Amino acid sequence: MKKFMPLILLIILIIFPLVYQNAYYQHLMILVFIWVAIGSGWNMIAGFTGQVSFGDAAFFGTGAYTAGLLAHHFGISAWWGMAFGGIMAMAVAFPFGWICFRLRGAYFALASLALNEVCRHIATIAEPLTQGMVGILIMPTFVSKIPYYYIALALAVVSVISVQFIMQTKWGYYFLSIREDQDAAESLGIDTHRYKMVSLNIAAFLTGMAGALFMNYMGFIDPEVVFSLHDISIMAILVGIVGGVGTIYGPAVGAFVMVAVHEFFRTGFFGFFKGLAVLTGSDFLNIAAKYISHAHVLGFGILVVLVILYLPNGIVGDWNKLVGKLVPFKKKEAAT
Amino acid sequence: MILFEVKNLVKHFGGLAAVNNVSFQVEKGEIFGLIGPNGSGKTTIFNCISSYFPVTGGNIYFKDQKITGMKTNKICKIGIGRTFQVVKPLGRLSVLDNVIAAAFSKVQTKHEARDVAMETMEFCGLLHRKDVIARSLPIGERKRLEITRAMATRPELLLLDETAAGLNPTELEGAIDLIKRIRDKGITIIIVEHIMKVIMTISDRIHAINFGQTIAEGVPKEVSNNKAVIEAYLGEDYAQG
Amino acid sequence: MEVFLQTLVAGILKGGLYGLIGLGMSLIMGVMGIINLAHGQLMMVAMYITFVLSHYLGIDPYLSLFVSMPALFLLGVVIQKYTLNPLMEVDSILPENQVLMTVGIGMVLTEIARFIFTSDYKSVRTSYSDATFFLGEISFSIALVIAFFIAIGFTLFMFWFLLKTDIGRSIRATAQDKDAALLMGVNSKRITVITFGLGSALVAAAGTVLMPVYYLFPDIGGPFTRKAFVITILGGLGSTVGAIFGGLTLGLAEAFGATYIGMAYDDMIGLLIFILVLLFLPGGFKRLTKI
Amino acid sequence: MKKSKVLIGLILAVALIFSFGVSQSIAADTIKVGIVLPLTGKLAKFGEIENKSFLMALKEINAAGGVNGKKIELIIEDTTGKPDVGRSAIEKLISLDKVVMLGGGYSSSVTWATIAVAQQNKVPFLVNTGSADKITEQGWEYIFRLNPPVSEYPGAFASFLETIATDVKTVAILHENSLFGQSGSKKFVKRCEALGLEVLMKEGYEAGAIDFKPLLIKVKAKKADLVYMISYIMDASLLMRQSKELNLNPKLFVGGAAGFTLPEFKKNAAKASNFVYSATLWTPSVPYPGAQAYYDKFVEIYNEPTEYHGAEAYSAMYVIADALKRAKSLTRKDVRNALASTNLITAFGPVKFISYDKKTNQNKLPTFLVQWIDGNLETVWPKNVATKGYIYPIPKWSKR
Repeated sequence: MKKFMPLILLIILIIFPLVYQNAYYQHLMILVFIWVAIGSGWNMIAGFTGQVSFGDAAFFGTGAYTAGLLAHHFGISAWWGMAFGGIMAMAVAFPFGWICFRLRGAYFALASLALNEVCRHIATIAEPLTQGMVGILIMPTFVSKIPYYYIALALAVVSVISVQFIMQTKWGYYFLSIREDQDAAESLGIDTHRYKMVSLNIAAFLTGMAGALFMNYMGFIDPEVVFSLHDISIMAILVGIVGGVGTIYGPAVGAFVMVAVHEFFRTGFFGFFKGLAVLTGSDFLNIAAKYISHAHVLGFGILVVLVILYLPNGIVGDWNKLVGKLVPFKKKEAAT
Repeated sequence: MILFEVKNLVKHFGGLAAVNNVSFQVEKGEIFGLIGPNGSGKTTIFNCISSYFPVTGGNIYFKDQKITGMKTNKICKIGIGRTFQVVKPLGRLSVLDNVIAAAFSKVQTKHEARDVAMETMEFCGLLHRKDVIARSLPIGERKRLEITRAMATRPELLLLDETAAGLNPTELEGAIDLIKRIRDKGITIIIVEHIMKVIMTISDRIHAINFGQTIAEGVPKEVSNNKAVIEAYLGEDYAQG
Repeated sequence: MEVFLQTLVAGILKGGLYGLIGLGMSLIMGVMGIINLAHGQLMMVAMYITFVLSHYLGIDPYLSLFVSMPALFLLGVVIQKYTLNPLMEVDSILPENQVLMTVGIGMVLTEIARFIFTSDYKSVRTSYSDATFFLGEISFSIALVIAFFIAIGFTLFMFWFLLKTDIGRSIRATAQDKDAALLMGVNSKRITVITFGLGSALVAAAGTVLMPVYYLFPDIGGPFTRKAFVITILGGLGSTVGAIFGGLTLGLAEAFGATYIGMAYDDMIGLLIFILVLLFLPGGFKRLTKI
Repeated sequence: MKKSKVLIGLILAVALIFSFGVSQSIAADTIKVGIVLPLTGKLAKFGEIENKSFLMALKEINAAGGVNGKKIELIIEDTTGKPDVGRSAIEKLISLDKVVMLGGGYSSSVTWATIAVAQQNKVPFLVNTGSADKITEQGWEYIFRLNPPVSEYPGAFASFLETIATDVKTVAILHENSLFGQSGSKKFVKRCEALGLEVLMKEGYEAGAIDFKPLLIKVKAKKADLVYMISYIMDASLLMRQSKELNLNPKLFVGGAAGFTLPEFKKNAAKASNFVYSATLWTPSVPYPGAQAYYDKFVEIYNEPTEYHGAEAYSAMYVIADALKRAKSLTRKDVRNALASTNLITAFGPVKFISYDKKTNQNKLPTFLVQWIDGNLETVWPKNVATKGYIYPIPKWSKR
């Protein structure tokens, strides 16, 4: 059973758009898949290698801009960006890692945050190249969501599987060793600087691909969208820690939860409260609905604080702990 | 044949000389003891050898090759393994994974690495603990894990930093036995140790230092009778009396 | 020449204020070894306190220092005691959990502010808000000059505090070596709590003195957090004198960058300096001055 | 075991979402129109003004009998001011709520990202605030714009320069690095070239700077006759205050719409705001029927002032209702055709979607030049609608 669960889930995800032809849910699932790729990348460098990056947006944005600029300046299909976006993100990650992996721990986190901001400024200022804040618009290739759905699903699956594969190899063991103890890792013959670079570049590649897909799918980017510290870099961290740091399926769970939570709050639980307010005619519920939709970032913030305090290893990492706390809920779940 | 040599090693921290002009040579296949009171610079010498920080002066040779300033991981690759006085297990990994990570330094595939790891664990007597998470091991076994991990990198020279400290008598016997068996495999060992019983029984030669300077070198018997050594360990009064 | 001098003055005055912002961060980073990514948000809270006092009670911003600083001290204490300290015992893969926690706290503070005050811009207008005096052709904003001297005053006070008082010495000891300090009988948990409180109070002072010349909205914290860590890295962790020099350097670099390169590069200059310092002068100015 | 539980949880959560989605359709016999606005986040202030104006107009329309006997239902979605979120919102409106047409958008970047979806799905979209020129330059037949593009904002100001301020020869342009600022400043450079003015400098800045003095010192050193600024409220206030501090005395300070016409600007810049000119699209005093009435009614209902964004939204609602009324059937295509033949006078001005230059389905409106005179925002140009005489050149700081 356990062995086949991912496969069963995959099959469900494959038939989902065919059965349930609602573009809105397909859209949300596409976002989830993009976040799975970003989250897997972040998890690679932070969760498995222990180098917390606050600058994933730098790679995401580079990927997105690569795709966008190819289409904008050369008229090449932005789908080429899927390949080049990952590579360009690595081209940013390589010199950055080479220089900044001399720094340890929190300093690396700060440096990556600085990289994020520097990239955003460059994209804003270099108007002739990037159009500045005007942004880049390309017409999406497909009207239907279904092609995007499958491409995004493929990207997500590839990310998860490649992370799973890498973690079974020498690289994976080396990443974990670096995370656990850099000195010990060095003494075991691990070139920590080099393998941190490898990990960062894998992360950058996955994130860059996700960025390129984002460009293709959204059709519009500007520096504040793709190089956003809060909406991309911090969100990537949230996907990672909510799902489970250093777990293979953590980012998938985290991506799902975060996109769902985001959309729940944005729409006031899909108009649930508003609907209730209309049905019952209650002013109180109406006001509550308004506040809930206003509080969506607050909800995020509180979620972060609670997760770090009580589920430091995320939903997947602390699953048993979580289940232990919610025993009555678990029984109900089993019943349904 | 001389496998390893330290020549005029000097290490300063700020203005303080932690190691001052220490030289010694290690023969292939011997167990070479390094002794000295607390803070005399033994661990600093180890850290200089494995290049955790740059040396201030002097040179280190391994198999006639100068290895001074070589990167730490490179030093492991050329065949010098080490353990840490304060053990550094890869805490969240299982014992097996700890050893596999080390085994990768000489082999490439997971399959081979696993084989090497299993073999090494068996040799070191840690096989029955392979699925235990490293940080939940008791101190004795953590020390043993250090040795196992170092052994899995297939070293020619093994630096053991106080591997016997904190062990109970049974574990101590086991450790001594293990060290001897490692020597019997043809691996040269430099051992830093506090417990005289251990070092006197297993060392072929001993080098004693105090305040970062050499005070004696010779076979265990000579060193244990050396006045300067007794002085360093027990104070001047004892030596004179 | 006028352009040069005016830029110099602008840089120095802004730099003094930056120094005050960086000082609190520097203490926190020095003692706890963590980056406080909620620093700017704490400043924002102090600014709202100043705004409320001025707007509803008509209290002068400089007087409200006596409210905003203690209030932020308490807030800092609460944050450290109930959210950051418990993390020391939580087992987690990421050592940066505390940093992530500060991100979360920053978000919560920002959103609470938005909840209460909405996203509207607020400002405090005083008679001296845009008062100036001229030395030759060079104009000095009175409010910024006052802010500058308050910043210098606090720096000197902190310098004295860290050097001469028991708590100060404990803080320095903890900053240098947590374990050693513990052995010497320093209650390191208490020290971290006090330090976070002090750091918050200092940035509250910065926010309050900035209020007459600037404005306020809930998202204002982020850029200041970034500036604060740049200053701290520049100055060296836990160094008071370093923080003021870091602040001045950043202020001058931004001002001259804006004048001679372009205002759009304002932020980027700071970040580039930050990366350069991390790489070529790790330890910041502290390494040069040794204080 | 562990993983499988995670996955079961996942599946349950999916099911949960769908159940919400289904329970959501509480539709009666109404015409659904989707509006996207930034109701939270940094732009919430203006999103809220537009939201209130939309609702105010909706109430009036529905009270007057709705559209051909049916009531209009507005489904207002929050974009949080971010293009990607805006896109989520528009997807939901089109495929889940099945709205017949769309409106709102607010910022150019959100509008830009959302109209592409509308066009692809062939849902008519009436833009009422997004001002980037390219929005109507794509030849997209489902996209209509009520407000003039940013390049036309300084239209009235240009004629002012040609007829009154003829001694202005040199220009300094300062703009925030936003879509509005970057594209507006570029267009203004072109306009200056056409007018034969020399642009001495054009510089962007990141919104939120503490100190604009380095920038203003340069302007002062270059002795520009005209300082043209595209800034948001608080940057605008700081720019003016610091200009005063530096004793910077050009012949004209002009704001390119955005922050310079808002009451907060006056409040914050205080005395420094006096005599500052600004281009604008609308003030309550414009000569259109219903303009002043809209303003008064808004103030009466919500007890706060409104401004041109609100007027845009209010009028957009009337244009939407008008199109729905004239549509042959309530299909998206017929509504689009009805929208294309709009000819309506609104509080924001006459609305007629035409094609000119590269633009299609664009409403062409005159703009106005306003000036802060002794704390009041007065329309000073064109002359025929002026509420007060202009003051030119601006008096030096020392002589006020």
